[in-house]
Amino acid sequence: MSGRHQSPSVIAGASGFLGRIDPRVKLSAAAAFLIVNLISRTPLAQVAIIALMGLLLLAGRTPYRRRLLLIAFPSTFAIFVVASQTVFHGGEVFASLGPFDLHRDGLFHGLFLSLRIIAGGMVIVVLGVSTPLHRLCLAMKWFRTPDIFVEVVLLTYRYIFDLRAQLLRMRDAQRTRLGWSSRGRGLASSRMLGGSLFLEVYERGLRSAEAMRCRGAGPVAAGSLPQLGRIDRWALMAAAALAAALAYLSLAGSF
Amino acid sequence: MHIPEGLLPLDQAAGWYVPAMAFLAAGLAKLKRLLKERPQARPLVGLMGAFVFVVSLMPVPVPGLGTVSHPCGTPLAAILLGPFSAVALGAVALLLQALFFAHGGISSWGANILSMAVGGSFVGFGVYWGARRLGAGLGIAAGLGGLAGDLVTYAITSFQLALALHGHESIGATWLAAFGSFMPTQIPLAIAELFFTSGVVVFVYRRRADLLSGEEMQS
Amino acid sequence: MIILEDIHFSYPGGAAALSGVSLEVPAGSFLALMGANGSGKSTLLKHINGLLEPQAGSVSVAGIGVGKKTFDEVNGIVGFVFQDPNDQIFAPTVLDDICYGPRNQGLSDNEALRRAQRAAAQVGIGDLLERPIHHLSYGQKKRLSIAGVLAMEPRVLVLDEPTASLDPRGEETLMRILLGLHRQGMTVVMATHDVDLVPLYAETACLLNRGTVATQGPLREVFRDPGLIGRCHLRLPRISYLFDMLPDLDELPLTVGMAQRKLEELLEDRESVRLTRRDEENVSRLTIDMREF
Amino acid sequence: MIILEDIHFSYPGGAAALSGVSLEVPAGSFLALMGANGSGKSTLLKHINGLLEPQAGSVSVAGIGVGKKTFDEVNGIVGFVFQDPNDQIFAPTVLDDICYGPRNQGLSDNEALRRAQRAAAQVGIGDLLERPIHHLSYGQKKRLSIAGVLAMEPRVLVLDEPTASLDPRGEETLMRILLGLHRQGMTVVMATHDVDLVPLYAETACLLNRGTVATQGPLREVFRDPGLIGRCHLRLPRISYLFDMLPDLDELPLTVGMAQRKLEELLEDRESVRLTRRDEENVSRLTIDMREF
Ligand SMILES: Nc1ncnc2c1ncn2[C@@H]1O[C@H](COP(=O)(O)OP(=O)(O)OP(=O)(O)O)[C@@H](O)[C@H]1O
Ligand SMILES: Nc1ncnc2c1ncn2[C@@H]1O[C@H](COP(=O)(O)OP(=O)(O)OP(=O)(O)O)[C@@H](O)[C@H]1O
Ligand SMILES: [Mg+2]
Ligand SMILES: [Mg+2]
Repeated sequence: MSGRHQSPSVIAGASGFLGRIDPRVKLSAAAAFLIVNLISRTPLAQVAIIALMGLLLLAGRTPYRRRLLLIAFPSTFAIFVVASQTVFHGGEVFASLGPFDLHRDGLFHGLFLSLRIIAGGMVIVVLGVSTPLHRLCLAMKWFRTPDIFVEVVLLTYRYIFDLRAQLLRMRDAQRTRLGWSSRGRGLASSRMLGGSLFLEVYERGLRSAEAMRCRGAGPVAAGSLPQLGRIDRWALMAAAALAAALAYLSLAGSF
Repeated sequence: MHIPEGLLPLDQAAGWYVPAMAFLAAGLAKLKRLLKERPQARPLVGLMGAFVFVVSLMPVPVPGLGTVSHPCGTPLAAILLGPFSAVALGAVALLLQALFFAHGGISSWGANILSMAVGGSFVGFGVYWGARRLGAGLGIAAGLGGLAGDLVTYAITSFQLALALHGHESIGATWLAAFGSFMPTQIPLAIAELFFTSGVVVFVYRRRADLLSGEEMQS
Repeated sequence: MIILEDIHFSYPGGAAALSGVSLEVPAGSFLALMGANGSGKSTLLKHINGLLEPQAGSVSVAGIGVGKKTFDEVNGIVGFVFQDPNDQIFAPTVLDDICYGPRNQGLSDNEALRRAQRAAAQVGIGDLLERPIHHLSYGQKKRLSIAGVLAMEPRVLVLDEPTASLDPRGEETLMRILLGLHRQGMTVVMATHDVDLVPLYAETACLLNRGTVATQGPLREVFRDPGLIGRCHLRLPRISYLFDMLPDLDELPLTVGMAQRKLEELLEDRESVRLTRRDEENVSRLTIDMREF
Repeated sequence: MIILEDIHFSYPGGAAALSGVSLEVPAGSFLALMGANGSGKSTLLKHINGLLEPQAGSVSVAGIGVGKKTFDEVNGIVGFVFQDPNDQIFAPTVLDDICYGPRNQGLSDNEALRRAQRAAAQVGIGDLLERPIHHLSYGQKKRLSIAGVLAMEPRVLVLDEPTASLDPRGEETLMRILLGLHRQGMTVVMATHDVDLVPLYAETACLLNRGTVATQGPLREVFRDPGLIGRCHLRLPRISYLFDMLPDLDELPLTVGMAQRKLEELLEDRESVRLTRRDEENVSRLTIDMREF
């Protein structure tokens, strides 16, 4: 893993069709799909969710590679799950690999779980890509999430990018003075980096506290979402119907 | 490494949520009190949250492995900011990582809070505090805190994975297997966390002893 | 309107940052506060709105004694723009941030919104309202930080080195915004190092030197003593140095406009040199149009 | 010595920051890189020492191709001074910080110390070696950040807006340090907005406009096209605008020195105006002694 990550700021900007839907609707729909994903006993729901989310991602405007990168983590985990289930799950042995017996049930169960992981990951990716966090927070507030939590999330969000940029600048400064030219120096430099970052946090906190006092020191999580529009209601109904249908089909096991 | 969305069955996901939310509520109550007393400390809270987020994405060279990895950061945060605040901020960081990077998940959020935020913070801070009581130096105590917090995080994660994935095997055996299979990578990572945590705390102490001795930011 | 009387202030553990500063800023004036790095400019500005409280002496703004109790009242009158806009922006989007102050003043969401839109238009970021903060450039953040303060409708604007890190065009735009506000009656107090810029906009100036007032008054008078200015680690505007070689000059010009008039006088009876005083609309054959400059 | 060939670079997810920049900086020259906020100056500078890698094109320094593999080698040659010294200073004390680079170069403690003392003396902070860095003023931090780089004995110095937020005296001192190093043979590349300062020190200039080179070359030539400069959100030095009213001037002066010579020419046959060209030792009756200015 290298130090350079994709910048979250790139992902946070929303555009296109999904970006215009009310975040409350998207949050509810995402929750519904995540629950269906967890309770379904057949792979039908997962396959349907992956297909749907895939379509939504393709229709959106995030650059192509970024969309793929986002499901990299769930995908690696999915592979791990398939492998470990095949070995550990037990049941009928269909082959063996060195000291390990490979189990047929385990393989199927692992595949099923990995579908679930990818489907769940994609729901979250679609939600994250299409909704700026501050809008999501307004929706969370509407759903009666405690104010203090929303407040901390918003404040953290405000500073993540600044602090990350600062970290990268400071690390670049270390690199140009050869502070990362060997592993030992890198370790020593990383401590200076972490420490400097903490001191910066502290001092900037003091400076900003002054600035905040001048403007009243109230909560930043103010504001509210407008009423649902027509497109929002349609989207809500469509999502609800789809989730219900998937839940029914996958629970009834009639597939 | 956080547990991804979709891996835990619904009942287990919900089960992990219960204790996680209790700890989170305690941490939030702490922050709420801070903001009530000093409303202008809002930016500081946000910056600390961002600090936890950024530190857990910070590159740290791993001794022996020849790679660069990320520390959990929560033991460090707990030592610098106090364990309750570290839990709340860790939880926020986990949520944002899930939303931005699909790293972790929503239904697995509770489980991840419990392992990384709660386990890492409290065990890390506890070991640090205990070691200080026993007369260990600042660097050693902080390093041990980092090491313990890191290992505990993975022990809990392994247990959560074992519980979800054990199938026909016993939970204990799966847990050991999972924990054991993490070991070759996890031991060097924990050692990296040890050096990192110790180094940062000592560095902060050397540059601004007044900040570490000032108890105002501690738990 | 702003009256500082014999202010003393030391930071905890530090030497004195201000030792006996008295200053009077009449309503509607445009004051430049100048001085070397570390001379106490920022410290002085923070006394105007009560961010710091003097260890001796007193401050009053519009007749209100500045202190802990009157902090909110004073900050309704005085808008404070910090040097680094990143320190001053808290909310996740531009609109939220501009609304932050008005909301804390207890205004309704609608009224806050109306004011935010006006303030954003005033500083020229009316089209960025929905942007997340981290997508703004430095200059845009600077404007946002001013808009956030303007939306609170202050009568006094206090700015700490507002032009640092801006390019010439950005500097010019910002100064015109300030000049516009000043002409509408706003009192402007601005700390700065930029001696070439000050004579173009400010009416009065105050020079700080190690925590004391070296001199204050109308701009031309302040700039009359180059020795003093040098001791404050400042210098005259560059243009003044040009005319330094005319020893019998009674007053050195401080701006290009003044210098041009001087040059006209000197050359007036010369046949060989044709001077073109361009008309107001087309001041210069050099394309950036900065009137007095 | 520094050769950039057709560099293209975009930040992830952003628009192009550099689109096709070619630039050659001969060894021993003093180049000013100018351009508006966001025109790509910092991005370009970071290509010189490999902090950023071009998506197309190539960079070489002293014959070494800049890239991941040669990063350490190149950074032994190129000293990079960041705009904000706070980004660049980590160690608890001044001495520790200056020694950081030399130690990473693998030098012995003694040798690192020797170099640190020399570098500190060079920038005039030789008496602050034991200071904790959070007790330094901004100007002192700036000097420290340069000393930390000088101690690595680079052959090229790259600086990102080195004079921002310094007072005139500090600016002057810093620029003289750079000029001194330049005269000892160091190649200096400096990004800046300060158009009044550039003609006093730089020999060549490069103007960036939205990620492309608008023009480059010897300073006088670059400053010959006011239209272009305006489009880059810059302007000519203020002094030039004074002489703008003489329409038959073949070249506008860029510095006070040039303007004085011009004025002398204009006034040479006038009896009534006595000009004093002060001797080198006592250039000006205005006390700050800034030769050419
Ligand atoms: N928070 C602080 N703690 C201790 N000393 C301080 C603090 N802030 C400033 N000082 C000191 O007080 C003096 C005045 O500082 P101040 O920031 O007012 O200067 P300034 O004129 O604004 O300088 P600059 O042009 O660099 O912004 C300086 O000597 C400085 O070192
Ligand atoms: N880390 C980054 N991520 C994304 N975009 C960036 C980043 N840094 C700079 N940019 C963009 O790249 C362009 C060039 O930026 P750069 O910092 O090189 O400009 P600059 O000329 O140095 O400006 P300034 O005078 O403000 O320092 C700008 O449009 C800027 O918004
Ligand atoms: Mg200041
Ligand atoms: Mg730059």
